[in-house]
Amino acid sequence: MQESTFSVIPLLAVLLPWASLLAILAFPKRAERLRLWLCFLGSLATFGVVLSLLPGVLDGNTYTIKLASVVESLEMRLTVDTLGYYFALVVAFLWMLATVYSMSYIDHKHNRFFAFMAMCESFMLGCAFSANMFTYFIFYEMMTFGSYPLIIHEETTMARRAGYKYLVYAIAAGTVLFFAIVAHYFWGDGQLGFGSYGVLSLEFASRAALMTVFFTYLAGFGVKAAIMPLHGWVPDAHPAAPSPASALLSGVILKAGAFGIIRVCFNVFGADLLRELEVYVVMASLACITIVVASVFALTQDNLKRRLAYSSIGQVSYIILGLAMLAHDGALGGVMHLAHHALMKGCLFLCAGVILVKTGKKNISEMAGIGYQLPITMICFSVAALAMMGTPPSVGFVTKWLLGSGSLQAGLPVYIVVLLASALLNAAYFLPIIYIAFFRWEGDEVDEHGERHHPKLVFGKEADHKLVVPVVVLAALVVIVGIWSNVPGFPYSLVSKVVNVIFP
Amino acid sequence: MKKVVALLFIVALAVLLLYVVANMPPMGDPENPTATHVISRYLERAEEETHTENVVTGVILNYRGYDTMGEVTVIFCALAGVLAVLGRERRGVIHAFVDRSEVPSSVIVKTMVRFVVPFIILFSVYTILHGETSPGGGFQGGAIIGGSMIIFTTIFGLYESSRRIPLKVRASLEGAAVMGFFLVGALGLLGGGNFLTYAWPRVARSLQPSLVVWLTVLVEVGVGLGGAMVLISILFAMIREEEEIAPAP
Amino acid sequence: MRLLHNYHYAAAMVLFCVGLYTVIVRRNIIKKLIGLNIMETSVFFFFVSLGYLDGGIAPIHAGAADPARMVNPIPQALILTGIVVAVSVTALALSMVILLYRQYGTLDVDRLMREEEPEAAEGGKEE
Amino acid sequence: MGTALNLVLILLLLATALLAVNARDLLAAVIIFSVYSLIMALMWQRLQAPDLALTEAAVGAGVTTVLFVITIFKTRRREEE
Amino acid sequence: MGAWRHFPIFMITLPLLGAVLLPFLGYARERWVPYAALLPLGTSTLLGLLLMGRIPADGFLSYHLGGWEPPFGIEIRLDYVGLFLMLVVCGITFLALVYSRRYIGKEVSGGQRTAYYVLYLLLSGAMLGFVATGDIFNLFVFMEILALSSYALVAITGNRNPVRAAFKYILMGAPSSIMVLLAVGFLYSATGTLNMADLARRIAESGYTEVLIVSYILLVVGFGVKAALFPLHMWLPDAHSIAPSPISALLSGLLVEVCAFALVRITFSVFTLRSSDLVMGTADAVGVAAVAAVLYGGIMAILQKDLKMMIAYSTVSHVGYIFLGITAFTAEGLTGAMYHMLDHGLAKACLFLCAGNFIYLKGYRRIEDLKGAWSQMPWTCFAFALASLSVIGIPPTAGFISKWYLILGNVKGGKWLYAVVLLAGSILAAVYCLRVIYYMFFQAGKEGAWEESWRDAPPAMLAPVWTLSLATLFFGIFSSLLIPSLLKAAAYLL
Repeated sequence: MQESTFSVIPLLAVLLPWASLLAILAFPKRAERLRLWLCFLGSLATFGVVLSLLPGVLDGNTYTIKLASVVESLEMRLTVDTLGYYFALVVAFLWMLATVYSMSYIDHKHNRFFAFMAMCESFMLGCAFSANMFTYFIFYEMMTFGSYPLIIHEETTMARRAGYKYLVYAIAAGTVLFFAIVAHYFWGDGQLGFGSYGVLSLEFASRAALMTVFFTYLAGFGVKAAIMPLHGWVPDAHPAAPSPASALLSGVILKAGAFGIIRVCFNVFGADLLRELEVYVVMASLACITIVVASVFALTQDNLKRRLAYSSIGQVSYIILGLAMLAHDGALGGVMHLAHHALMKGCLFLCAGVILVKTGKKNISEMAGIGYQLPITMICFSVAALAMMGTPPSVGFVTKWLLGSGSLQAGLPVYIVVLLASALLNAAYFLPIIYIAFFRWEGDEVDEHGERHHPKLVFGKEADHKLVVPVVVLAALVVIVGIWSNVPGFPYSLVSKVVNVIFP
Repeated sequence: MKKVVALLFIVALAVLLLYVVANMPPMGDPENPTATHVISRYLERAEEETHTENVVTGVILNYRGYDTMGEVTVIFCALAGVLAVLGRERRGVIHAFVDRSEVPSSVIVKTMVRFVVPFIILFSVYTILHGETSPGGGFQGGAIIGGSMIIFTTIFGLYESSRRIPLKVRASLEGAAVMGFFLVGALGLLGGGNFLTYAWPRVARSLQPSLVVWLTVLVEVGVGLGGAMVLISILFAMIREEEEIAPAP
Repeated sequence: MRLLHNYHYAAAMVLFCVGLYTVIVRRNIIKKLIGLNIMETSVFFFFVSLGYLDGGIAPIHAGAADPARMVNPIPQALILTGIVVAVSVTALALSMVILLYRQYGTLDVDRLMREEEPEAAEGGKEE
Repeated sequence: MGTALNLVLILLLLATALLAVNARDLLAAVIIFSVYSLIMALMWQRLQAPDLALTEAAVGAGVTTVLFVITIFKTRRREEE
Repeated sequence: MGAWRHFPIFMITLPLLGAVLLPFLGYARERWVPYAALLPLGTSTLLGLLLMGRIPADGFLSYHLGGWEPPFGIEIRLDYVGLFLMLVVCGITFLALVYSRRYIGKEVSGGQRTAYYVLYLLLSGAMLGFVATGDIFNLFVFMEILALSSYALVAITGNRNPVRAAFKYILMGAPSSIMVLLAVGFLYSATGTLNMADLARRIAESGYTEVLIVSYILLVVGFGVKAALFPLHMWLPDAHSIAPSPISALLSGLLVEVCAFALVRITFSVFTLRSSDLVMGTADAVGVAAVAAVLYGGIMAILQKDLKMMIAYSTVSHVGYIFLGITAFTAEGLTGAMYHMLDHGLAKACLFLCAGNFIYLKGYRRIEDLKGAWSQMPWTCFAFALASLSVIGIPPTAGFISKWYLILGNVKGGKWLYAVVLLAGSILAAVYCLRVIYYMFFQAGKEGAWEESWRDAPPAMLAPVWTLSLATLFFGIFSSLLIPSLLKAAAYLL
């Protein structure tokens, strides 16, 4: 990579969330509201700090700071490059919204939830800014364990079981990943850093060795990224966790796995080496299977959050599929989908949270007529759901378009079939929700003449603003980003820089 | 079953060890590694370097004095362990804990023991002090003192013998062996040498021989007294009976 | 035949094995300790034989003793330490035996290890 | 002559060791063990190690035996079935 | 040629001297004994720290006791690795001693308390001497002090189970000591010397191959028992779980490692790699045993119901880690083993002391009893969690760093299978540690198990626990303080 300037800002961004942790510890229990606002300020400040790097990153600068070194080639280092910055921006933004949302949503054990929220944000930013696989792994593992308390926050039996499952998957994955890193270190000539065109090559190691490294990485990150045989924890964890946590799980934490795979593909192996090793075939087939099968599973779910979780499994595989195309547009679409999906799925989960808070309903079949009770929420939900299907003008459409174009570039139109199938299935499981919410209502409203009426459309009495505002912001962004994707700071402006380098 | 396995294992071990023995240097051969490598220095120069005619004593106290320091620490440790496990009579309440019954034995035996024990002790003092020139030394002398106290205790009982060597004396002398080594070691440091240096570099050469002799005697006496007291204390601790938890055989 | 020449060593090894066998197989803990002592003395015996020199004399400079004929003093010095260590271990082990017998009323190692909970009756068990 | 005596002593050592290990009476076993120690002391004297012979006689045959005897008096004399 | 040359001998003798003097204080002022016992250990720690910069990573300090040059006299031969371990020993013994005052005050009856501190100091001093010595017979002598004091300390309460466990320990420990002595005899017969450096030279020239091989095997078995290497570990779970908690911490966190270190010295400094074909076969066997230890210890730990028993079995597993690092025969592997000695010492000591806190306050030993412990004893529980993370090997704790090097070392040595076993071991560790953490933090306690008042252990017990657990974190984050030198020292040893 090009020479980078020393800067404390990455470290500052990673450390700022801890400030809200300190605030929680420092202020007495009585100042509950003050503490919550301080937490929000903390995440806002973090977002601000991340944002402050934007002009520099757009100019192509990278910033770096060394934390500690184990031995010369093995060090903890934070570096802001374009790709990492892109991920960090998504993280910080979504986290800020989730924090606002949680201030109203979380009703017990605030301290624990917010403390671990802040910790996880810090670790996620650490992941985004990691300069090498070693640092990435360390932050990744800490994030894994830090997110456990978020999942089991409700402490119901279901939550505990989900948490247990999560831990089992995460620990096994961590171990595999650890092995991958050791193998990488060993065969990569002691280099764990990220290079613009990859660092491994067949000069140092045999084909089989590199394949081993790649597949252990894929298996290790694949658990978080919920590639199909490894997805088991996802559908349990999402419904069990509180909604802001589910939004983060789906929007960001799953992406940490996907981001790891992106790093592995772009910066460790490099496109040429992947093409040479022919591993992309496996990646693509796994991704296709996941996309289709997960959508089918989603159809069968009645629990809203569970359906959304299965949808997430499928959607994250879009990223993998995009990478596996090894073509400019495919990669562009895949990586951009990381942010797109975060916006859409974040919005959907937060909507599910609002529904849960206001009506206590979890299952789709109970939601008849809910669109009249919660119009704003459900409109936002519909916007995001339509985007998921790929309706223009929305981010979902951008992704699908780019992926389709990528598959043509790669010369494999079969992917288009998969994409279309997925879009249809998405429609099949999202449209019924919208339909039920707006066009079916239960017989409660039967008047004295025996006629059924619409429930009244009630605006302005929805829910706490802290719940509604993030939902609306996300829904708006789903459209805005879809239309003006090239605004500085929006995905296209950042991702295209990276992809243009790799696929000129 | 377990026995058979153990037996097989032991037989295998024995065969292995005997095989090794068959491949060892022949015993008593002056060409052995043991007889050729380091040893001549000890045999030829021990007398002038350590001022002990008995080379073994020279090796124990001087060349390998650090080992012997470890050795006396081991036995001190054993005493601490025995006392930790079995407990010890406490100061002031000694009589309550000690079995006062006299062992019935004839006057002849008693008189004999009364008569013999001082001589045994005298012999042990000789053994201690002449460790440099003849077989024996601190620990052997200490063990002999211990043995004499055993005889005394078997005849006169614990009460009598613990009156002869009261707790106060034992307690203050038990560490004597280790302390002797530490004292000599520290003095060696003060004298400008390393730990446990007997011939202090800071002292005139002409004085060194007598210095070494005196220090050796100091250590010998320490080891003798300390060893004796430790053995006696262990003995007393094991004999001591606490009636309320006596076994029901 | 080296083995026959080294019969001291061989005897020490046999004694070592006898001791080890006793420690492993005998169930009585005092027997085990006797076995332990046999093991120890056998190793001491081995050491002393190592230092022996054909036609040697004790390493004491008495009169006009010839240093070249003296046996090796090092093993002797080591073994002196060894003996003290052995008696220390024995003393500590025996004191524990006394305590164990007070508490479990048995010297049989199998019964000792079989007894389960500390809440079980204090004092002796019927044999 | 010397070898013969050594051999006899070694045979005695082995015999006493086996006897000590196999005696049903623990007290007898301990006494036989003390005999074993004494023979060992003799052996060492013959191997020109007088210091050790003295020590073994005093410690091995003396102190150790006494410790064993005390223990046996405090516990039981016969092996259990 | 400054005064610092004498520091090692002071580090060793001060605790021993303290042990001898302590009974006098015990008769005069028993209350002061716990404080006085801190003095020699604190001084030793200080001296060790002062010495740290003086010994280069690829050199050693040779100290001739009594002024006799090495093959004739006894030598203290302290290299970087040895000093590192001595400091670990000093630090952990000091902290566990701080912890002891309250704990022992409750568990051990009055008359035995002084004896406890005497034995404790003897154990600490012996470990220090054991690590530092450069003479193989001296190694045996210090091992005996070590062994005797640990036997007695296990039995110190004089209750039924502790004495039985201690006796079991003796029955395995004493024959193993004799085996070591026999091995020393064989080595001496083949080389005519006892000094380790001299032995290395003479072994390389010696023609008595069979004698050398058997003596190596005997040494491995002898130290293997003390280090509780897999088939020889039977004494460990009982002794470590039943001993008073600070002693468990010492035995599990240090004693086992110190004995493993003796094997490191013997393998690399005595039977140097020049004669490696002698030892390779045995080393392979040790590797297999270590694999078995990792898996067996981990599985047994999962099956335990008693908290301390679980931690003890975890030690069996982690001894396997250390030995896998040693048998990798690479600098990275050895570095991993040494660093694992540090982090395992810290983490295990911390876990045992935490378990001690539960026993001290509530008498709870079973894992099930710890349900909901978090609500009443948060400090203890958090320290426990942190140390567990290090046991599992999760970044950024020290456990991660050591595991990294252990695996890397095995990979570099071409032993992929062992690397996989190490990973499997950490999965097992995750299972048994997280179970306890789960009970502590996320399960409701039984009715009446935890009284309403918020009462954690007293500060004098929490301070050592927290120091230890934070140290695992510290050495995980700032591993660069030690790792480069350790790598260099390991390369030098090889």
